[in-house]
Amino acid sequence: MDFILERYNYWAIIGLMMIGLYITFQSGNLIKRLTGLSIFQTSVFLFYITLGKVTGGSAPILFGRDLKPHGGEAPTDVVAGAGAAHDAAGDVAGAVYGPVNGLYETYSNPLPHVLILTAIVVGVATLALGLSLIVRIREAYGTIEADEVAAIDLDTAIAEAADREQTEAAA
Amino acid sequence: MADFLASVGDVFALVRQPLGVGLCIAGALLCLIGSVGVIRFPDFYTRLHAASITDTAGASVLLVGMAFVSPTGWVVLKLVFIWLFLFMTGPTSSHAVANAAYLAGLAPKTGRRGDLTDDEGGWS
Amino acid sequence: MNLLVVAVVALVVSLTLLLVRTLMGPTLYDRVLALNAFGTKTVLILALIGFLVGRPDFLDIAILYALINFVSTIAILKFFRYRSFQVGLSRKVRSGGEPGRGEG
Amino acid sequence: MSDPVAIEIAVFNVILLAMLFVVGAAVARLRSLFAIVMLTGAYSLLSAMWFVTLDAVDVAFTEAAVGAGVSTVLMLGAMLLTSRTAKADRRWARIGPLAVVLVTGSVLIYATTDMPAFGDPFSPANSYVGADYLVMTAADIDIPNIVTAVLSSYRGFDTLGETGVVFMAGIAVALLLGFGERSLSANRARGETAPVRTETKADKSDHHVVLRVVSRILIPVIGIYALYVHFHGELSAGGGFQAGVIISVAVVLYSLVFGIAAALDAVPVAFARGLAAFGVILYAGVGFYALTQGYNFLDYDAILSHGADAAGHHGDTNTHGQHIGIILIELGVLFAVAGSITTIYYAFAGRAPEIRDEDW
Repeated sequence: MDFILERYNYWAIIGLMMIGLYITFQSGNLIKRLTGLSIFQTSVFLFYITLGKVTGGSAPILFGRDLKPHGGEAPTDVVAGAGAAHDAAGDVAGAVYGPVNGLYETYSNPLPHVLILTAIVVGVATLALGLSLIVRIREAYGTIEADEVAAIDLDTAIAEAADREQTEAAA
Repeated sequence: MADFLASVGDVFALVRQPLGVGLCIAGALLCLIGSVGVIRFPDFYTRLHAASITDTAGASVLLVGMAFVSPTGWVVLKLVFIWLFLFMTGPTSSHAVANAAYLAGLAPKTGRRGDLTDDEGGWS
Repeated sequence: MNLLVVAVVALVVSLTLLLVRTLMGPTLYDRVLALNAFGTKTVLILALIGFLVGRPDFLDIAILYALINFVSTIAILKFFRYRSFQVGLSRKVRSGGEPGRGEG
Repeated sequence: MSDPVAIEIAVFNVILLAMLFVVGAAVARLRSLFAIVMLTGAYSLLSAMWFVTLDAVDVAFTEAAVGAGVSTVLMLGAMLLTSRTAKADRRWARIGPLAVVLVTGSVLIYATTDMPAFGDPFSPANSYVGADYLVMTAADIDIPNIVTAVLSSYRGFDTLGETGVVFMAGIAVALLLGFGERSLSANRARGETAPVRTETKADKSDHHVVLRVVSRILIPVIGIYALYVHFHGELSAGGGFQAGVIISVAVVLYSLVFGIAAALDAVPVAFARGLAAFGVILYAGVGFYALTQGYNFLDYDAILSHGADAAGHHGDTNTHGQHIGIILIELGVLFAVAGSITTIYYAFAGRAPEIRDEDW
C-alpha cells in the first residue's frame, strides 16, 4: 500500500505522457500532433515538479521567521548552517530540509521549479514555431494532414523522375 | 462609546473565523448549484444563465468569506482586486459568449416542459 | 479553519461537473461557457488553497487568472464571428473602411 | 503525511491528476480542432492548480500567464490559417501507435519501482544542489524568493540560454510568417472593401460596447499588474518571464478588441522585435560587464563589489550587487519575452487568412 502511495504520481504522469505520445504517433493532423506533443511536454513538467516535492514542505519563498529583517545582519547561525549543510552534503544532505541548519520552515526543492518555469515559456515559443511551420505547410500543400502531404510529395517526386527520364531519353 | 466599540471589536474577533468559513462554504455551494445547472439545463441559454449568475454571486460570497478569515490587510486588498476583476470580466465574457451564440443563429429552446425531453442534458 | 476544506471539495465537484460539460457540450458555445466558468472556479480554488496551507502568496495567481482569463473567450468570439484576428470589434458594421481600425 | 492539510492536498492532487488524464484522453479522441484547443485551455488551468498543490507557485504563475492568454490565442490564430477539423483516422492505424505506447508505458512503469518515493526529502534530486540553494540564498543573495534567486543568480547562464531560445523562436516565426506588416499592407492595397459581408438582421446587435469599455479599463490594469509581478518577483511569486508574457497578453487583448492596425500603431512591430533583441543584449551585457571587471560571467558581485578576500571568498553580507544584477537581468528577460511573444502574435494575426469554406 505504501508502495502505491509513494508512486501513484509517477504512474499518473506516465499515463499522461503515453497519451501525448499516442496522439503524436497516431494523429495525421499536424495541429493535433502538436497538441499531443505539448501534452507530452507538460507531463515532463509534472514529473520534474513531482520530483521536487518534499513532504511537509511549502513553496520555496522564505516566510515567517526565515525572513530576516531588511538591511539587518544575517543571523550567524544561518551562515554556519549553510556551511555545515554544504560540508555534509555527501551523506545526510536531505536533512537540510526542515528545521535544521538555519531554516525554520520546510520548503520544497526550488531547482525543478526554476527549470520548468523557463521551460514553459520556451515551450510556448517553440509551439508557435511549430504552428508557423504548419501554416507554411498548409500554404504550400493545401492540407495539414500528414498522409496527404506525403502523397503529394510522392506524386511530385514521381512526376519529376518521369520528367528527368523524358529529358534523358530526348538527349 | 469607546466601550461599546471595544465590545463590538471583541464580538467581531469572536465571530470573524466562523462567519468567514461559513460564507466560504455558502459561496462554494452556490458555485456547485450553478454547475449542476450547467449540467442539467436543457439548452445553451439556460446553462449560460445558471453559470454566469451563480459564478458572480458565489464568487462574491466566497471572496467576502475569505476576506473575513484573512490574516492581514494586504490579503484583503488582493481579495478586493480579485473580486473587482472577476466582477468585470465574468459578466463581460458571458455577454460575449451569449452574443456570439445569438449572432451565430443558435436558437433557444422554447416550449413547454414536456417538449424539452428530446436530446442530451434535458430535464429528464 | 479546516472547514474551508468543505468549500474546496464543493468547488472541486463543481469543477468536475463543468469539465463534463466541456467534454460533452453539444455546441461549441457550451464548451466556451463551461471553460469560462471553469476559469472562475480555478481562481476561487487557487485563493482557497492559499488560505488552506496558510500561504496567501498564492493570491497573485488568482488575480492573474481573474484578469486575463477572458482573453481567450474574446479570441474565440472573434474566431467565430469574424474568422480573423485583424478586424477590431466595432460599434457598428462598417460597409467600407479600412479593416481593423477601431475608433478609439 | 500526518498533517491533515497535507492529506487533503494529496487527495486534491490525485483528483487533479485524474482530471488531467480525462482531458488528455478526450483530446486523443476528438476530431474538432476547436474542441481540442478548448480542452487544452482546461488542461492548462488544471495543471496550474496542480503546480500550486505541489508548492511550485512560480511555475503555476507562468502556466497561468501562458495558458490563459497566449497559447490559446496562438493555436486559434494557426487554425485560422489552416483548418478547423482533423480528418477521421482509420481504425486499424491506431493499433501500431497503441502497441508502441503500451510497451513504452509498461517499461516506464517498471522503472518507477526504482524511483524515490514521492516527497522523499532524501531522494537524489532533492539532496545536493537544490537543498544548498535553499540554505545559502539568505546569506548570498538575501531575497525571499529562492526560485528567483536560483533563476537569475545561481543559474543565470542557464536562463540566458532560455531567453535566447525564446528570442530565436520569435525571430524564426517572424521569418516564416512575416512580421505582420506585409499582409496588412496587402490588405490595404486590396482596397477598402476587403472583408465584404452582407448585412443581416442579426447585425443590429453586432455591437461590442461592453467589450470595448471593459477592455479599455482592463488593459492598463494588466500592464500595471505585469509591472507588479516583475518588480515584486524577488519577494513573492513572479519575475521577468511571467511579466513579459502578461505584457504581451495585454497587447494581444488590445489587438483583439481594437483591431490589429490600432495595436500596430500602439506597439509597432519594429518596436516589439527591437525590444526582444534589446532584452537579450541587456542580459548578455550584464554578463560581459562582469567579465570586464575581472569576475566570472554573470557574477553580479562585479556590479557593486563587496570586497572579496584574496581567496575569492565573499564573506561580507553586502548583497546590493546581487540585487542590482538580478533587477537588470530580469528586465532583460522581461523585454526579451514580451517582445518575442508580441512578435509571434503579430506574425500569426497579421497574415491574411485564406481558409477555405469546406475547411470551415
